[in-house]
Amino acid sequence: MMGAPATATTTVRRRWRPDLASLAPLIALLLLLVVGTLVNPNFMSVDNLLNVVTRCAFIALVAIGATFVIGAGGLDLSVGSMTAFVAGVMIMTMNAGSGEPAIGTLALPMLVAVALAAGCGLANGLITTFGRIEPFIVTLGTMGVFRALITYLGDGGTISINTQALRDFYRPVYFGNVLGVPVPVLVFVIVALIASLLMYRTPFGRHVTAIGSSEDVARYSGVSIWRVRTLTYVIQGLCVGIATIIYVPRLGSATPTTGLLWELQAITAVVIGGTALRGGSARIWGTVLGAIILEVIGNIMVLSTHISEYLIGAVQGIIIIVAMLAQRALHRRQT
Amino acid sequence: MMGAPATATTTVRRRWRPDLASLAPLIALLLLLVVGTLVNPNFMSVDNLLNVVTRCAFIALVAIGATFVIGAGGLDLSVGSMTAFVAGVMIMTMNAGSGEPAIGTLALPMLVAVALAAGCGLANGLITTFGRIEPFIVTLGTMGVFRALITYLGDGGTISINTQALRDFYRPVYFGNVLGVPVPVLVFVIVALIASLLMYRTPFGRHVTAIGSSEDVARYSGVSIWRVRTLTYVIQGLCVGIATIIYVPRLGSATPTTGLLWELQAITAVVIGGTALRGGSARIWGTVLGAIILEVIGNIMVLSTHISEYLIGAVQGIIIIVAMLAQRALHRRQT
Amino acid sequence: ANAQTMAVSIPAADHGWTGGVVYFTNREADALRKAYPNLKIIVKTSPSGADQASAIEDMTSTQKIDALVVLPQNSDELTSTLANVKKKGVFITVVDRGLKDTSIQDLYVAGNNPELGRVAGEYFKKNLPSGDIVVLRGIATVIDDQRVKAFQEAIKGTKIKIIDMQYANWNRDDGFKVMQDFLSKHKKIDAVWCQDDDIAVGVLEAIKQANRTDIKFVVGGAGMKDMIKRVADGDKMIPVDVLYPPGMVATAMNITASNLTGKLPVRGTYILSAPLVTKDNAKEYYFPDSPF
Amino acid sequence: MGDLDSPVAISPAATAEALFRAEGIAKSFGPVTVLRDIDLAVRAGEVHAVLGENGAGKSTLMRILSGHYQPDAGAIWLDGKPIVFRTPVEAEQHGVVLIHQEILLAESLTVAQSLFLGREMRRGPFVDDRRMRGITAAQLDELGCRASPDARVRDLPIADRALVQIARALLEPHRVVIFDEPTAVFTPHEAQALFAIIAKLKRAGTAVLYISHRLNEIEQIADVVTVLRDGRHVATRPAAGLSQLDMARLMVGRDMSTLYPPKPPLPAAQAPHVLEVSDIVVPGHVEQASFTLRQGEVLGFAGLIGAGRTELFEGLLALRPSRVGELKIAGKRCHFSDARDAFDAGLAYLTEDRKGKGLMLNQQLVPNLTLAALDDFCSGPLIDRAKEQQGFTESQGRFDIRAGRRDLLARQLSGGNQQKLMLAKMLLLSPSIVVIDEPTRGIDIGTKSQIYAFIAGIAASGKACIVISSEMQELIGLCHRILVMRAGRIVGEVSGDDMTEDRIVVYATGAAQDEAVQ
Ligand SMILES: Nc1ncnc2c1ncn2[C@@H]1O[C@H](COP(=O)(O)OP(=O)(O)OP(=O)(O)O)[C@@H](O)[C@H]1O
Ligand SMILES: Nc1ncnc2c1ncn2[C@@H]1O[C@H](COP(=O)(O)OP(=O)(O)OP(=O)(O)O)[C@@H](O)[C@H]1O
Ligand SMILES: [Mg+2]
Ligand SMILES: [Mg+2]
Repeated sequence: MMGAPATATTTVRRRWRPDLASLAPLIALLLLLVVGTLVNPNFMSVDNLLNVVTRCAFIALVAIGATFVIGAGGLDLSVGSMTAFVAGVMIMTMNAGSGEPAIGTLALPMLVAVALAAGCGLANGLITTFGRIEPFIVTLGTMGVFRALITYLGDGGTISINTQALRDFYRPVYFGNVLGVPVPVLVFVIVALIASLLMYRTPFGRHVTAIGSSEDVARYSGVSIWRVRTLTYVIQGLCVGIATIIYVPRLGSATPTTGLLWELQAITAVVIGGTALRGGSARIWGTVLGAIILEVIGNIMVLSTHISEYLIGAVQGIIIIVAMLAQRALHRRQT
Repeated sequence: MMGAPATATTTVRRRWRPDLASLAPLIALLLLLVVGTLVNPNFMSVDNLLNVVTRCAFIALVAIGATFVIGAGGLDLSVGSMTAFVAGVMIMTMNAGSGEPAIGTLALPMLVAVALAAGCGLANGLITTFGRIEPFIVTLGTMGVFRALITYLGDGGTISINTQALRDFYRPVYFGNVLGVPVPVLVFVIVALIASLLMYRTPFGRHVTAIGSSEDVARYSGVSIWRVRTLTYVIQGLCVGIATIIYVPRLGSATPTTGLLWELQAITAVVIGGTALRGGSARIWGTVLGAIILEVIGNIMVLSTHISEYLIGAVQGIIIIVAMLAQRALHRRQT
Repeated sequence: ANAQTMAVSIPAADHGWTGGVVYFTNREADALRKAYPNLKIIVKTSPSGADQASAIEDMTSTQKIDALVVLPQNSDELTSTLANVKKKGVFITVVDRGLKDTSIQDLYVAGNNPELGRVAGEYFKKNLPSGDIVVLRGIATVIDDQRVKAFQEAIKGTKIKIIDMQYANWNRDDGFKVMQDFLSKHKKIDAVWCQDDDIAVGVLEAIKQANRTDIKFVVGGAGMKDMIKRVADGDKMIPVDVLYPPGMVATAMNITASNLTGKLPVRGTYILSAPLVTKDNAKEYYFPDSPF
Repeated sequence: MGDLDSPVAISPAATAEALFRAEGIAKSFGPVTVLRDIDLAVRAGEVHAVLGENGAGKSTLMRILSGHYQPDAGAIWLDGKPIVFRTPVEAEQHGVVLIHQEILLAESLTVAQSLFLGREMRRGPFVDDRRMRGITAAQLDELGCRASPDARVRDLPIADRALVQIARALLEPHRVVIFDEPTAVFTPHEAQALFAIIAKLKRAGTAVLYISHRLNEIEQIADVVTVLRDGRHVATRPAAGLSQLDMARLMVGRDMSTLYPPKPPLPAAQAPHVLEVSDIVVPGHVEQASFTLRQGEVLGFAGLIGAGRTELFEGLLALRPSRVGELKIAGKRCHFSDARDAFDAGLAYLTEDRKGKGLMLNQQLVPNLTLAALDDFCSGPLIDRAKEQQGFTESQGRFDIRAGRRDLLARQLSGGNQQKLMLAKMLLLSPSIVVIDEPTRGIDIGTKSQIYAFIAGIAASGKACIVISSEMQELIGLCHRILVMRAGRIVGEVSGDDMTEDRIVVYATGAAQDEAVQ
């Protein structure tokens, strides 16, 4: 209908340029792998690498949820305590069951874990959206609440799976593998796949980054802010629930220290993965890489032989900063 | 072309409405004072109240610095570890001196503390601005570094002031008072006064909130972003230095757990005080009130008799959320 | 008889052992309230040294306290605070972590951290003629430091070599993680000393996963019921445990209460030993109801 | 008018005495060339207008002249001496200042603080707030702006923000002042105040570069006109003797007949009401407004800044707190609790604040376009990306959105193209009632007539349209009926022959009849 729609520009198919920002964490990871190999030849052994990726499953799962929350401009500090609380309740449900362990024995506790975690997330979401309080404060508050509840439930001590049979039955959920791929790895890859489908291919995912980049614009475009924001917290809860399900079989117990500082690690994984803390972008796979990077750094620290155990924290801190500087530098060079 | 630009309207300035948000933390504090009195009549005793405001001095001081950093859109997670590190070095300097304690014996360590803390802040600032990395990552890194350094310096143990004479000589800096006002209270009030002068009455303060609100606008307006931002971290360092000077005489030692989670408390104080985490506003007095609020909540927890030890964290978390909800509700009613 | 008040200040339940401390404190408080109707008992937990100093200030400034039982987060940090309380004439019982200035404490119930390290070291000395061992430390604190130093002292001059040492923060998850990495790093480990039973839980799980047979035994510490049970059951991997009972706080409260009510005037120092729990004596130390 | 088509340089003498001159300026962003070989010279005391279609490169050129961008080629002279501005601050130090097309203010600062940001007045080490506030008040008075110096920028309406931005630039005397579409958000009232100021600048010997899509303004104030097309210099002419139609022809490169399409036939008096609003109250902004809209009608809303037109409709769509007495759409009672409810009922509202409420500036064009109507681009639960791309191609053609590349961010579009993108985004909802707030803000004259035709088309197809505009000619040319608001009330209605600027101004200002007609 309109005069001369600049045909020239539309016909020139734009070259597909890889999103360099999303490659950055990959580059950082590769650098770390090189460093690891230099530090200790055992680093590259299959066993060690499998240990590391299996271990990072919890933080990866929690951080995938955090990517939704942070992408929408929110924050959730309660995830670590939530894990502990959910793990405690899950084990208690398990212990309440009786008889020979069977799939059914596990199904209910697992369901309870996921539902409870989703409920905790819902609470975070509703308080944040309807109370209009900074999510920092809300989730700091619920962090205290969840942590206190697990301490209370366990009388300040440990809540453990009470029969060895049940423990052995549940064990493969952390220690087992499918065609050589450890179960936790399988789980977080599947969750990341679903999450990226949700984030990049559904209206909901669009709305998440929309409210993260401008709440006003989203509101004027008919996006229901409270619904989307609350859902991000529910998704965070679901991810915590799944993380808990694969956490419990590892040591068979929940303690007041379970999940301590996971919130910090999850946020770090998200940020290393390239998602901005101020919201508006969300990189699911970057987050997964971020979680792996964190775990690899920890692993390198233990495998290295020359660092005083007192200074490990310092070296770890410096490596994180240097890795970020390096990926920033590479990134700037290429654009 | 058009007649008479209605001259009448040009002189009628729109009403300027006072900033109710700044009253909100005060309201929350008053509510808490009522709760405290109900919980335990001794709460309102002069001794108890003096204890509480004296104690909140550390977090108040650190949080005043954090108000600058957050106001400019930054974040500093390293303050707690920085306190530990600075306290350790300060005590070692003190112990290195010899002879009868005199004013001079303290002057050098104090100077060292302030200079070292400012230097740590400078490092945070320069890495953030020149490295262009999220401050979350930078200060998470330096948090690990400072914490490791204090562990290293103390060989994993405690660094204590080594003579009783020195301890006694230094004691009044925390336990003393001037005309009935405890020294720490005096210090944080003076620092808050200076900070609010700096924030509200100097071009620098203007620039802090300007870059927090929009870095681009500030840049176009000729504000040197890196200089202002780096300075906010230096100010944060100075505040940590001063907090350390009054912290050391209280417990007389520095340990690897000194200042643990202070960053979280400082940020919480800032947010409760009404400064938005995304930057662009800065309420020094709100922050001070926020720090007092946090300490009062802790105090009420200790004075209350009916709460299970295990649930204190939960009650504390709920109180923070409810206090925020209450001040938000009051605030909305009035506008 | 006039009512008296005893305040108890202990660390918050932030890991297994402190959880046990809180449990035993509450249990003892209930028992004492029954035994001495005129005795008022206040229990407060604190998450850090500074908080503990604050809590003690708060308790003593808002009410009259006759006795204070305190298990310090860090004794150095509490010295001046307790000196102040002492000036008010309060009877002070310090548990586990003694003050440098011993004139402040009326009663000291010592758990003796170096002893825990020494006893473990002696066991290694006796049962491992030579070999490579790894050590998993707790959280960087004085307690941890004392234990490790004493352990090193005890194995001095033997052919036992500590080939690696890392912090595992007195918790299971870190124990598991660090041990997994130790196993990747060292092809041969003869034994593990991990100072704490929580860490031991993680260590055992990591060894089980790796199917390694070179590790002859793991020695923890503290006396967690699960571990005591394994010792009693004759588990090869956990031949012994070094007791460091969180219940020591109950002992201290009990003696202090007797003292207050005039039944048993006592001052001085009680040193609880850190006995080695073996298959033979494990039954004595097994409390299935404890959360720890 | 054949001579109009060849670029004719101003005489050499004129170039020699130019105060500020640019030669051979070129600029590309990646593969997209935005400016090629542009020459421009402006003399002291001259108002030099720069015209061109949306995306022609006007703003880019001005940013180069004021140190925001560095040119790829070419040079700049000030006072006959070559000069390079590495930053905007450097340009300002040399007396060259740009007032941006987009509002660039820190939202959390107050008006006075914004005016003096980066050049605060001091007394000793402290800022001298009282003095700055006084100067701010005086400066705003001169511009006819009623905002308080202590008000936060975030609480100001767009027009006031634009005025604050101008006030900031004019705080210190400059040698060259560049206005990039300053009047886009103004009513004639503010515009006149601005022209008075420009006249004053002229008298003081300041060189003024002026960009606008309102050609009547150019006629009124410009001395010289330069036209750009697709990043090329097309012509430079003395303004005298250049009619609006001439200018339009130079810009678009073809003949422009009329701006306004014929009005669609007046809806019959018995045409059904599609929208009935009674007693809507938006606290602080609108008191008890009621109005109706018929099928096939184009209804205008006029008023001064702050009259509450925007707030009225934001309140109606529950975008801000409001109480609606009764709301009927197509005769059915409705209640909206958010914008989505309104969209579902067939009512769409296009905001006036494209930067704050219209577009996600840091996201790409396609997600921006489809945000409101995302469900239409799904197959099953998933977004169909091919469909989205196709939708974009269609909208791009329909609204002539000129983007060099598809993967640009919204903020990299020219101002007018951003406006078109926003229009396209809301019309993807296929609403039956469209409310457009400032529909042609920053739109070039060619596209403007297309948008007008569009609005007329909406009405003719049995839908209905409400237009809020500060350009009275636009309302008069387009609407069947105009409601005038003042201070939160609907104070008058004009239609038919009554629709004149004078009548509207009388209602809008509340001025006495004789005063307005003089
Ligand atoms: N940073 C950028 N990256 C890529 N392209 C850009 C960038 N900035 C501007 N452009 C492109 O340059 C062209 C010219 O833009 P400019 O803003 O100068 O137009 P304009 O003449 O001011 O238009 P309008 O009248 O709509 O304001 C547009 O096509 C725009 O998309
Ligand atoms: N009484 C008042 N006190 C303070 N501010 C007011 C008052 N009345 C109006 N305002 C300001 O005016 C703004 C409303 O003006 P706005 O320009 O959005 O209305 P409008 O009629 O849509 O005008 P336009 O569309 O021309 O901008 C409000 O956002 C508010 O900040
Ligand atoms: Mg433009
Ligand atoms: Mg408007």
